[in-house]
Amino acid sequence: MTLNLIIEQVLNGCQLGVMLFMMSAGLTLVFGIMNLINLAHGSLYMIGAYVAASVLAATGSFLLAVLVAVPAAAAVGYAVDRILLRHFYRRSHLDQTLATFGLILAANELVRMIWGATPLAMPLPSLLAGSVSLLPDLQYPVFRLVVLAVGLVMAGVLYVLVTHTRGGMWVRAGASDRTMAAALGIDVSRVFSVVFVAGAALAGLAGVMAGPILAVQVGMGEPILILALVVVVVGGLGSIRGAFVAALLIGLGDTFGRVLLHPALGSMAIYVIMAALLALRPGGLFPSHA
Amino acid sequence: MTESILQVVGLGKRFGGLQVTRDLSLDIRRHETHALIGPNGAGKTTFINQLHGGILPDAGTIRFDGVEITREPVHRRALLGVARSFQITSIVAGFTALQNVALAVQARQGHSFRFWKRADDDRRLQEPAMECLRLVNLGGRAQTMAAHLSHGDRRQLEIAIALAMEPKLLLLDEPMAGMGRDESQRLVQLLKSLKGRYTIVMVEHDMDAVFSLADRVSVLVRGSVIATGTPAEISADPAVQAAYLGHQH
Amino acid sequence: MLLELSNVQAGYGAVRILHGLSLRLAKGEAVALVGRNGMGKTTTINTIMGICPPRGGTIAFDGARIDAMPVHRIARRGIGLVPEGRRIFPNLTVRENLLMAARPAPGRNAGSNWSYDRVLEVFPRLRERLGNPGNLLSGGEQQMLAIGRALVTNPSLLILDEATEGLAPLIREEIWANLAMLRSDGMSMIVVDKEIEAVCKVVDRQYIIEKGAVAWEGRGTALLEDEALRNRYLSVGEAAA
Amino acid sequence: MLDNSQQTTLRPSASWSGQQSLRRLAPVIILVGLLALVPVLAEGLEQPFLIRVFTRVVVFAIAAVSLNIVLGVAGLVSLMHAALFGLGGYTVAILAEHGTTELLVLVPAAVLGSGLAAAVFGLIALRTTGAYFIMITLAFNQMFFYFFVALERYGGEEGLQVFAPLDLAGMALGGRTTIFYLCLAVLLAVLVAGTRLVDSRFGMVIRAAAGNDRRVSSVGIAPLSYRLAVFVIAGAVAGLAGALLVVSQTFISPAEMSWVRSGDLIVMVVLGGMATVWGPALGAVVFLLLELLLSALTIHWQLPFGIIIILLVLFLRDGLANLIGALRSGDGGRGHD
Repeated sequence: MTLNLIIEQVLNGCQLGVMLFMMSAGLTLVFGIMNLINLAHGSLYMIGAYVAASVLAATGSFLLAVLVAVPAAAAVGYAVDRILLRHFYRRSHLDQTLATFGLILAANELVRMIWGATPLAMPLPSLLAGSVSLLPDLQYPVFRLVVLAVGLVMAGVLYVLVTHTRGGMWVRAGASDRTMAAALGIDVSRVFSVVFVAGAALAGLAGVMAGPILAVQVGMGEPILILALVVVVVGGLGSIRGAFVAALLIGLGDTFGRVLLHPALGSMAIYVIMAALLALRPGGLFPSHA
Repeated sequence: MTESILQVVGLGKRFGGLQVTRDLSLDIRRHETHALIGPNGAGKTTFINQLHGGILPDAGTIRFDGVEITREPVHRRALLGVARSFQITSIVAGFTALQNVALAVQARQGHSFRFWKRADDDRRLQEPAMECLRLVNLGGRAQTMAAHLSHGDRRQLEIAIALAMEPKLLLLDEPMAGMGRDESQRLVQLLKSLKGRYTIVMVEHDMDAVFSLADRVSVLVRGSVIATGTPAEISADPAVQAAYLGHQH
Repeated sequence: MLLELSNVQAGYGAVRILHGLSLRLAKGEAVALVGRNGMGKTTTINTIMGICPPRGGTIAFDGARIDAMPVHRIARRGIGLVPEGRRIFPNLTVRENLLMAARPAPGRNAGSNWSYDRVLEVFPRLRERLGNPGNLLSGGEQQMLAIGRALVTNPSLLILDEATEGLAPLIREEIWANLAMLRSDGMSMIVVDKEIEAVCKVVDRQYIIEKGAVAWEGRGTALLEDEALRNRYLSVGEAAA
Repeated sequence: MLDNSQQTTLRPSASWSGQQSLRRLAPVIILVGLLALVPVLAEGLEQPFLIRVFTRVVVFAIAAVSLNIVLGVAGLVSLMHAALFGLGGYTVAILAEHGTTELLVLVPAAVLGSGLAAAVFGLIALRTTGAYFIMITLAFNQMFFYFFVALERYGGEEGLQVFAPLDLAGMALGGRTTIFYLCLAVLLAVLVAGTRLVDSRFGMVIRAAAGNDRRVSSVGIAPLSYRLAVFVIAGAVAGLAGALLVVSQTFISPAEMSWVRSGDLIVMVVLGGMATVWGPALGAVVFLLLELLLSALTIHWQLPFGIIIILLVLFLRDGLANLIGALRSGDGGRGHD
């Protein structure tokens, strides 16, 4: 393995990592505060990608695609939470799993009805389509660098929001002791709604970013959802910091697993990482509920 | 009567910045009824949990009936003869009263890897279980779902479960909590009938109950025992009154 | 009346704890709830806060019924809680524990001006631990933080549940001094505590809670002078009944 | 005093209370008896494809009943049951590919393989609880899925066809009717054994641990070893069902072990009702027939199907078996709390 190949794969791994982080940030916070398992989080990713592909096809503007798709995913997230999920906050994990499972089936079929069964293409504008030369012999696609940058910026923004704002303090306080936070005047369910919608927007953004790299197709949300769940479990439910570390770990593990091993065995590598970590620390890397 | 069955030496436990148990030492004599009292947050339930195995201490040792059990898991201590009732009643709500007790009987009889014979028809389980229910005056409620028992009956059921384990040591964490006057009195009568046959360590706030049941009383304040003695000695102890009523010294 | 509970019933699951409890508190007044453990003092407080909503009776605060309100709205009407066990957020620093709760007083109580800085002036120990996560504080520090955290919400009523419990004697004295200072400032308070002598110095009236109802109420030093009363409801020893 | 034996079908562990053996087995006998009429009806209506359809129904009923031992009795929400099911199927298909055609070898191998996999992965997954357990079993399920997708030697994503005719005790396996009755006999055996299991001492421990783990360890039983045992038993039976799937349709593909299939199995269990051993078998029948019916009506059948699942969780949480029981005892539909 040459140095260039290693650098390229590290970049690929980090890029997958930040995508996973955008997916798992919402999942882990929603679980941490409301104890809600939302398997349909991947559907918001899918919706982001489809809306972006449509806008891009109609206008040719990638920026416009982002500006429409992200609020669209957030709006769908808001509607789903208000109409359906709020009935499940206090239900068992089994009920939550089943209801969001039904939601995935319905969402996939709706998307198929609206956009058809054939995958959509998301051609990149020329500005983002090319490659740049990072080192003399290392060409790297511009768009992948953009994804990496966007992911890191989002992680940074989220970090500042969660650790340095009052809203972020409310989120963390609500995640560790809901009742006490409420007794200090915090409307925990409103804080949760905001977190849920923000998580939906991030999932939508991840979908837009994934569109040009992977195919935009029905069911695209599920593989990434399962990777995001692995990230959440490894990082520790409810922990943003854990999600970030675990997302990079899983992103790099998956990428290098595929390169170094047989691709199929490579995609199993992350599960081995997960199993090994949980055997040592059943609560994940950074458990938020002590 | 003076042989000790439980020796606790130098027990310590910290949660983050909080020292909940500090250098706690206590001897419990075989067949005595020993009450633990003290203000809230003194570490009484934590101490019971450490005896029971749900919380492991950071320091110190616990010896029970000649065996060191400081780091043994809950189920192993149960098999050695440590039984307990919980501050918030802990029973299997979906089982009948009888099934709840039968579970303890079958644990006592060895492993439960028996897959075919119906447990409800098994006389080796049902008869001893029924016996324990009668002992706590729940014989008539044997087939009632535990979820449908009154609060007082549930607390008695919990004691029946403990008795079915044929324990050497009964740990009772606030057995009177949440009970009306009649229910409390029934339970005191029940515990009186057990007194002397079992070693009992009880945490209790109901002073009537403590003073009518306990042979000895220990007072826990801020994670340590500040006094141990007969009920009369304890109620005359100025340090104890200070801990309760806040007389300044 | 600032707060009025009338014939309140409450409990958890199948267990009934409060059996028709009534009490009242005027603006600027402080009362103590005393009684043995397990008699319903903390449940009374949880019921006022809406944490354990009442099943019967009414609760009025500052002219409005609050017995069906969600917890955060009750708090926002101007009740600051220092809960039993302190319940500091372990994953927030001392600074964050204070900042997350800070807000200006609700309209009616506009005179109050507890800020982050003022709390640190009153509790200088906290200033040294600002960056520490809540779970690494000692018991006394946690208690001061819990009081400070309730104060920065600028409440018109402060409720303290066992604020001195489990603390070393010197720290307890410090807490009592802080409460006396708040009283001289005119803060309305409900104080649950076992230290009868100390609590009587801080409050105007006392209620003895016994088996989920008020068994006795009185003012000033009546409770301290009546030994039979104390023996019956409070002390370690066999009850006269 | 009320008769409590009929009153308490509210919680998973609540309803296994003392009824007589025969009475408990009555629904099993009725259900299996009705299914036994299927080949007769199919011949009579000249719709032989119905036998094939119902063979699949019976196979999934076995899988659903085994999942319910984990889900309804032990209270563990496992999303890796399809993997154990598919593993059993692949064991048969791969051994057949290499020339082994004797069912008396193939089926035990499948049972053993799935049981072993359940033991290894159960040991890791059972270290966690609650939501962690759900997510971990989901991830493990996908691990198996990707493994077989990648196994191109055995068909990869396309799946693996069994070409060799299979034998039972040296004799050629008969037509589809014989295979149907073979599967039905296995279902009957699994239902009877399952009923005994939940009423046994072992079942008592499992049910108690689902309701109150702390109580179980406090009386001196370590719940983990019992949970692992139940996970292995259910996994082995899932492997058996997977083996029968391949025997009946001579084909297996990774699609049968995707996490969506695990979700389907959970829906079957909940639809039928977790509170009885036979409920999930009924759930499998209704689920697969509903799928068939909806897909005949519209190509977009997954939309109404997804909505039905959501409505099921919202309004029929105790399942069909409980609904039937409630109607029979004149109790009306009791909600759950």
